[in-house]
Amino acid sequence: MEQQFESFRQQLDESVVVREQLRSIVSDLDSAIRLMHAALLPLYHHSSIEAIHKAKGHISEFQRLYTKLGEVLKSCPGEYYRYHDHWRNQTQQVIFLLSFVNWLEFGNLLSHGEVESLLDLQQKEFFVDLEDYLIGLCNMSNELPRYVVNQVTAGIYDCPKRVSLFLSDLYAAFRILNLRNDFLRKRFDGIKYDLKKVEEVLYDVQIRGLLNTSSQLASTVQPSTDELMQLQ
Amino acid sequence: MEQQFESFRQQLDESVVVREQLRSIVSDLDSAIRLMHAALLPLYHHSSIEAIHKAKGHISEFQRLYTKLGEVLKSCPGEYYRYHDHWRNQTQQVIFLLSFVNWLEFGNLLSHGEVESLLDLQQKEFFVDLEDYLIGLCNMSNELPRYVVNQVTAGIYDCPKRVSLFLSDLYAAFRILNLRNDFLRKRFDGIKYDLKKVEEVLYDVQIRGLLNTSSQLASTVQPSTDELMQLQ
Amino acid sequence: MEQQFESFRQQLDESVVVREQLRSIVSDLDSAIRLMHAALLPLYHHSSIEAIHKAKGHISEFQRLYTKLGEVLKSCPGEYYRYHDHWRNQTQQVIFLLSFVNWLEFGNLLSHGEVESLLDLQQKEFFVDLEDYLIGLCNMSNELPRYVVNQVTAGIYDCPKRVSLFLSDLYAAFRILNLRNDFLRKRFDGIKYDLKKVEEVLYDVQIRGLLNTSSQLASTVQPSTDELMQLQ
Amino acid sequence: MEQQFESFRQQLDESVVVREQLRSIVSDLDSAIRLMHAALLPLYHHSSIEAIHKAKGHISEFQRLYTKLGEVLKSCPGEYYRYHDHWRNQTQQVIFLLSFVNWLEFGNLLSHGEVESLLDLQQKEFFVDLEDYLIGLCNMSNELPRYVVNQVTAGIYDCPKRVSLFLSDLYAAFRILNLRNDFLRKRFDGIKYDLKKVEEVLYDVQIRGLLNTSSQLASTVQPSTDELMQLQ
Amino acid sequence: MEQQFESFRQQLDESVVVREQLRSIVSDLDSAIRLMHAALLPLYHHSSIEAIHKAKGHISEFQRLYTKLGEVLKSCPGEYYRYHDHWRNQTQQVIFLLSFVNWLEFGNLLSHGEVESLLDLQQKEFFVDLEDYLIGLCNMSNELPRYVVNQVTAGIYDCPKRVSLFLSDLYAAFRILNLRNDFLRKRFDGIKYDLKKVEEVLYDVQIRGLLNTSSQLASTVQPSTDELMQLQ
Amino acid sequence: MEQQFESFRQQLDESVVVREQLRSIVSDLDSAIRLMHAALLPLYHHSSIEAIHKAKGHISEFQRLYTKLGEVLKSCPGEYYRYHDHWRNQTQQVIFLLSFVNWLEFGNLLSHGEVESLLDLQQKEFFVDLEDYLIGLCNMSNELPRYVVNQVTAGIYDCPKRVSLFLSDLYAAFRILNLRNDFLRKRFDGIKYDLKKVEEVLYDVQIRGLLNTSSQLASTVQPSTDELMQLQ
Amino acid sequence: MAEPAEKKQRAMAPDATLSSQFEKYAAELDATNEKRERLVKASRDATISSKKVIFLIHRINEASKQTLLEQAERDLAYIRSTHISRIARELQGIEYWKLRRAYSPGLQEFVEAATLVEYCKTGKFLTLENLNKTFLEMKDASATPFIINVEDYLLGVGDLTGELMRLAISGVANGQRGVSQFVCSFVQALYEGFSLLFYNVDYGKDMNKKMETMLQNLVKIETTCYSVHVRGSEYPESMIVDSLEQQDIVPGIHTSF
Amino acid sequence: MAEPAEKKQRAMAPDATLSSQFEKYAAELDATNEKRERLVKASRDATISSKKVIFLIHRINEASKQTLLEQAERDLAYIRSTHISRIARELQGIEYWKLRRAYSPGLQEFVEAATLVEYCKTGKFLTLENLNKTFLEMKDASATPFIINVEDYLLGVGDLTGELMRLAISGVANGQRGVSQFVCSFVQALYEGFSLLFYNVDYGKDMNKKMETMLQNLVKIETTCYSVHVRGSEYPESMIVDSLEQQDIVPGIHTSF
Ligand SMILES: [Mn+2]
Ligand SMILES: [Mn+2]
Repeated sequence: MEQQFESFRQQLDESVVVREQLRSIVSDLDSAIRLMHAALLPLYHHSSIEAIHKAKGHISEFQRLYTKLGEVLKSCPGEYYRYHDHWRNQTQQVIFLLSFVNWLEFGNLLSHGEVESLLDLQQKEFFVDLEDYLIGLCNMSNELPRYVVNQVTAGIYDCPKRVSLFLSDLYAAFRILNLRNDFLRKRFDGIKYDLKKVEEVLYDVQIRGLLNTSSQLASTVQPSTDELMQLQ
Repeated sequence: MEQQFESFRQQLDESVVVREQLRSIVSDLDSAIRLMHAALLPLYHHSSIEAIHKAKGHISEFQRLYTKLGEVLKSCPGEYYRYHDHWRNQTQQVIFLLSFVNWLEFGNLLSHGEVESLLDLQQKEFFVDLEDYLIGLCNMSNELPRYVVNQVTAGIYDCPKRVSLFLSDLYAAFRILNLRNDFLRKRFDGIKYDLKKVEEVLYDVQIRGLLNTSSQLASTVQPSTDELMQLQ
Repeated sequence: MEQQFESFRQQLDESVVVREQLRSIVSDLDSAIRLMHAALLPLYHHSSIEAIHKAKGHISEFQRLYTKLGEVLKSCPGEYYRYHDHWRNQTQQVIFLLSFVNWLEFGNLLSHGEVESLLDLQQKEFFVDLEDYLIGLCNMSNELPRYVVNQVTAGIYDCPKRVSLFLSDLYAAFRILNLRNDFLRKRFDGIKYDLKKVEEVLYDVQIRGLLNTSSQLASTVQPSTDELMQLQ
Repeated sequence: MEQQFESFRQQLDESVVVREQLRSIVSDLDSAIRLMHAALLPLYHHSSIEAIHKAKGHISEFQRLYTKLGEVLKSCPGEYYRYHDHWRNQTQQVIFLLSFVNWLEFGNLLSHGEVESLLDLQQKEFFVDLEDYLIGLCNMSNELPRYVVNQVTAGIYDCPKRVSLFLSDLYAAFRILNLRNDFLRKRFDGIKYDLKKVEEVLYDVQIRGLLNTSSQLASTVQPSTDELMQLQ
Repeated sequence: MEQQFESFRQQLDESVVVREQLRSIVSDLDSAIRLMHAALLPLYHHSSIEAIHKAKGHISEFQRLYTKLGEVLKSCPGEYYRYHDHWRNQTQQVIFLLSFVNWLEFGNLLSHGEVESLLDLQQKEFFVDLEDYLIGLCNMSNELPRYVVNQVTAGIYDCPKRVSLFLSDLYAAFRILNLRNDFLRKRFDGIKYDLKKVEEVLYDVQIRGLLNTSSQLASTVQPSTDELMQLQ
Repeated sequence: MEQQFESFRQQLDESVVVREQLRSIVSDLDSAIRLMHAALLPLYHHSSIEAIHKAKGHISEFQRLYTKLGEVLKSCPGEYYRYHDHWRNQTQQVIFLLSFVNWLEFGNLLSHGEVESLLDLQQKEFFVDLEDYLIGLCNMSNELPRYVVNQVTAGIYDCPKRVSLFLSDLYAAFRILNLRNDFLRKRFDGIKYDLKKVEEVLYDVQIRGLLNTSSQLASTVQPSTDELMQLQ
Repeated sequence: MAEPAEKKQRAMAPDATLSSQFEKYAAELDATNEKRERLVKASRDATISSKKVIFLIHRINEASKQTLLEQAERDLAYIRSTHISRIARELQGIEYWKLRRAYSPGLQEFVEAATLVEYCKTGKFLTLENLNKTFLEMKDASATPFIINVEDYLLGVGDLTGELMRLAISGVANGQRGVSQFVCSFVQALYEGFSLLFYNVDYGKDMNKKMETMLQNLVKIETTCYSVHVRGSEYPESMIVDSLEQQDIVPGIHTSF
Repeated sequence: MAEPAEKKQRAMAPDATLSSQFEKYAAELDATNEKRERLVKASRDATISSKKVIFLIHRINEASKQTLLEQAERDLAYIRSTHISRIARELQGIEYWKLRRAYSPGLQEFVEAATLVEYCKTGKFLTLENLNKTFLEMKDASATPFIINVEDYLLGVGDLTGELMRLAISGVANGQRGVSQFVCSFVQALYEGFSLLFYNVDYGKDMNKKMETMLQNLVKIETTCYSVHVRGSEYPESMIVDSLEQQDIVPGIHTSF
């Protein structure tokens, strides 16, 4: 009996080791997130291209850390959901950052598959849970009203229109999901408020006839394709 | 975007389907557990061999249901721990029943591997989580004091000695595990009380010099190897 | 819209009147229960026949009150379960008292039908809900360990044997029921603990060879048929 | 508005002053309670007479503090119940201590009036609320099982009998009260468990025929009347 | 012991009777409060004078019920605070309603004395506890942001100014009180949020230059003195 | 063992004395804070210079009380953090008041060192904990949206620009800190909401082209250097 | 207790007696439990389908209005004829109240969906009387006509305000600014009705909580109206009406606005 | 506020000033946080190792007693010289109290283990004074001798009663019936000490809860003693002593029993 329990002890201890490793990687992930987030701050006053450029510089760190997560999980195959809580919050923030930056560059939605590519998650040891991806999109939506308000203040008057189109597409897409009354449904309800706020700004801009005054400025913010090429 | 979300909806709906399937199988598992448990009741008054025999008849139902669980999980590889809560309690009770019946027959501990064999879990889609196995053993330990009290009442005086040896081995084995202060540690503390109760019965029997009076009776209860052969 | 709501109000007000009536009857029922319970207290020190006799004197009050409940419900046919919560607890206690007294007299279980006869519930306006009946039996089971302990203390050594047989029959009978994971299930689990406690007392008596010393005393406590005839 | 609130401020400040005074007295009361409680602890291992003697020495401190409480309340007549919460818990513990010590000495129940005399509460500014008195008795009841267990361990075998008689009288007396479904009702239900526990100890002693072995010892613990006279 | 407990029973029963009486009166008070509250609801869409008029019609019912409370308390002098919890919440709501209606009519704060006059509480058996009065004022403050929002929607643009002045006076007045860290303190913190919210509405109105467009409308809502005379 | 515990008690009692002293000083500190806070209230309607002037008059009281705190701590060197909880909240409020007043006067951030100078904390017995300083700054940030809203309502249209620049600098500065998932982190997240609110006000002002209409008014509120000279 | 002798005898073979007794009980309990399970299932199906109708309503825009409303009405009829009639067919006599907890959630959600559809179609409140008229041909197991009781109806209507709140806010989000004001008046009237309804009846925590939620929803709608109003007040009315043209999904807005 | 002019100027480039200021703050916070992390780690190591010592004690039987006690003492010395000295070396001055929360759990567990080992070896209570003597040569970062303060010591001793309870019960379980009575007297004395200690000091929830747990543990030990006593009381004493011979792990039982 002793021998058997000795082996049990080893197994239990191993899962403690896995958790320690995960905790340490996720703590680094936290730092990387903070840094990328900080890199995006200038977006709210001055030039956005530089901010986007700087922010994208942090993606490779994400790749490195998610690769490490994948390696840890390779040692315990099939146990992704056993340890899911360790990286759940951080992954949602990563989705937020990636999809926000992607929207700033290309004006479209970063798909679930593109997220996994960006994070170098082609191996099957690690992937992005679908609910985490969707919650990350809600986080991005919550950021957009503030972005729009600041852009208009800075005289970029075509921004509300673009954001409102994007958000109402996103809102319509979420409605397809038939979400039941849970956490995700509450987060999804928030998109409506974001859309409402953006619509109000759009209304302000429209009714004052400001929309056409800024086409020139706008182009400097939504960076041209050429510029973006260089970023990549 | 719509198309992508249409596929998300399918994925979310699929996990709802998996949960429905699991719930239905686990509900059958509940019934099978209840029946096997009921089959063991006569153990506490009359002949135990018949009870053991009858109880073992239910194991094939367990095999059938765990095979079904395995099949469901085959459709979502790597998600064992995503759905673990669905069968956790039931599995702990199954361990209790199997290890109790095994002890009644052979007087030794059913190992983790033997449990998986008994449940036909050789494939790797499904297995018995180690903590569930250990909690199942605690459940078995909790049942033994009652068993001993009733055996002695029925005049089987060598039973306390056998149980006390088994339980103190089990207790010693659990001490190897270095359990931290969690649920499992509390359950393990319970083994000590079981052992204490059994020791008290043993003491009663010893001090009254009853130990040697029952060797004959005892042999009828701890079934002989021959009888057991027939059971299998 | 006001008119609409006025009609809602009328419908709701009717049920308020019924509830007031029920509350008043059930409050009397509470008193009757308390009195019958108090009448049984001497059971734990001195003569039981007198206590049983006195306790049975309260049954007619139960009949009177249940008849009144039936009359109130006659005014709202089919709505027994709408108001069930009003008398649920009390009925469970009534079952406890009746089945306990019956067991003391006859040593067997008072059936569901017999309870309804005893309470004069032949009409169909009022009846005893089956789950309430079963919970009442659980309450009775919970009382038995204390009763056994006190009887043995008073030197009635055959009591544990009788109670242990009765309780293990009751436990086996409950096992026939397909209890789901609900309140009744939990209460039923309690019977197991009662049985365990009684088995321990039986063990104490058995191991000390006390069982045969008290046959004479016992007969004075389990009242003879003649005595019981006089009670009725 | 300012003027009015200025007067409010004065009123509130006055009640703050009263509360401060009460808090300070009640904090001393707390210390006195803890000391008297600590003085009773040796009861659970060695001689009880000395412990009782030492414990009674703290009663005069209670008198002093309740007199101070009375004086504070004299300054705000009719507001006893406004500030009741300040001393409620403490008074219940005081009742517990006084009635416990009284029972140890004389084996009977300290009446509500006797409590007030012991605390020098003849004036009408301050009194012991009836519910507090009754809850204090429940607290005493809760202590008795532990007392009985330790007395039996110390070889005082007649203790369980005396306590079981006292507790069943107390239980019957509480049954007279028309307790509604409130806090007191719950506490009263606790007496039943205490009684049950003590009856089990009595059972243990009785079934082993220990009761007659200790008449000599017992008399030394339930102090003789002569000794008690000296204590007063 | 029985005799003593019989007398306890009488005392407890008496207080139960008092409580029953209080409960019945307070339940009527609850209905009166709900009716007066409902009468004020039209305030949030159409004409306020009619709503105020209708609401004031319920005050006489309050007087009747507080007189009844006073009579019950006359039978147990000095026990106002023993039963305080029975009417505490309701009285706070009454204060809220009275002070709100008063502010709607006259734009000033209803004093503690005026409340007692309005409720016919000149006798000294019953009074309004000061803390209850203050909490009632907090409740009124909590209602004002909603009122202001609806008034502005209805085109009454001078309302936020008036409310913001009133609330900042009230806030300053509360600051005079020496509130300790208790419930009242928390409620008072709420006034700050109400004020902030009202200031934001005032800001919205001001920044759009709406303040001067509504002087005409406003006069119809803050009813003229003549109209109010007729109401009384 | 008694002797041992007596020595423990002496050690513990010493700290009780220190705590009593601290409690008394901190209670005075509370009053001083309330007074200074009250002095700032007029800021939200009328002239700010006078309010600032009056508020600054309370700083000397802070100095006096912090000196007393320092003296108490001189008696237990190295134990600043043992008693930290006593003054923590109050110090955070003091920081809030000082840094708010400083920002009103000079438009910049009061540094940690400057706070300590202002409170006369050059000795090393007492200092301002860095986290308390930072939380105090968060408190100041939380106050700014309300201030901005009221300033704009009063026609000071350049205020939002100044505050938004200040807050986004503060926000960026806080981002430099490596905040873990603790209380300070949550408070810091609050700054983001404050900034967002201020940005919305700035947006309102900007889109209406109000910014240039108020330069004249603004100068009267942000007091000129000359005026400030006189204040000191 | 009339025949103690017979009982005494029975006590000799208690096992058999007890077993046959409890087998009867087991049969009764099983029958009820199975019925309860079927009701829970039907109720859950009704809930899911009703929720889908509600989602459908939230997906309505000017172009799709006619089609989607017709679709919603067809869906409601389908829920009635399948899930709810399954519920009705299980019940008879006392079971209507005994098993209410099993099927009530589905009915409440159906009430929520049906009143929402009626409101979007006509701008009116679907009364309980009219709702129950749609069940006229539905019979329970004892051929008694099936009805929805007032409690379930009111609980469903309580939830309706949540959906109306979503409608009001997304109306603004989609530029249909009149919707919110129209919905606001309706919800204010509903709230007033509920307030007076329960003035002397304490329906316990459930209803109190629902009233609180209703008030929260109402305040959200009022705040939305406020922000629409304040924002619109800066500009000449003509300009606003312009920007609102033909964007409403709720009929009768222009008249009420 | 003496130099407003200078400040006014600084306000022109607030970014730079703020950044440099906050970089200083960040450095200070980071230093503290890193130190705190290291302390938490050292404390956790001390906890785990101390728990292992406690497990070791519970594994003692007659045969292994001498060896395992020696092993336990070596382990304690090792914990002192590695984990606890790591804690000591991090601290100086006010940090002892500032960072107490980070390292206190480890010290408490160490106190628990050390007092348990002493009790098993000598049957005596390891006093704080004697415990701190073992730290005489350990210095903190400012070369002041390191000590365990009375609060941490008492909290550790509070937990000791839990281990003693386990010892008493498993003593009975293993047939060493005298252990429980001996332990019982000791825990009764401990509880009395704690009672008097806190009679006029309110140490808040923590201590109150610990006192409650202590009482629960004590009652469990008393109940164990009771059942041993009652069970033993039926037989002649000689018979019992016989069955108990040489089974004790705690010294001095025979004299006290
Ligand atoms: Mn809904
Ligand atoms: Mn421990």
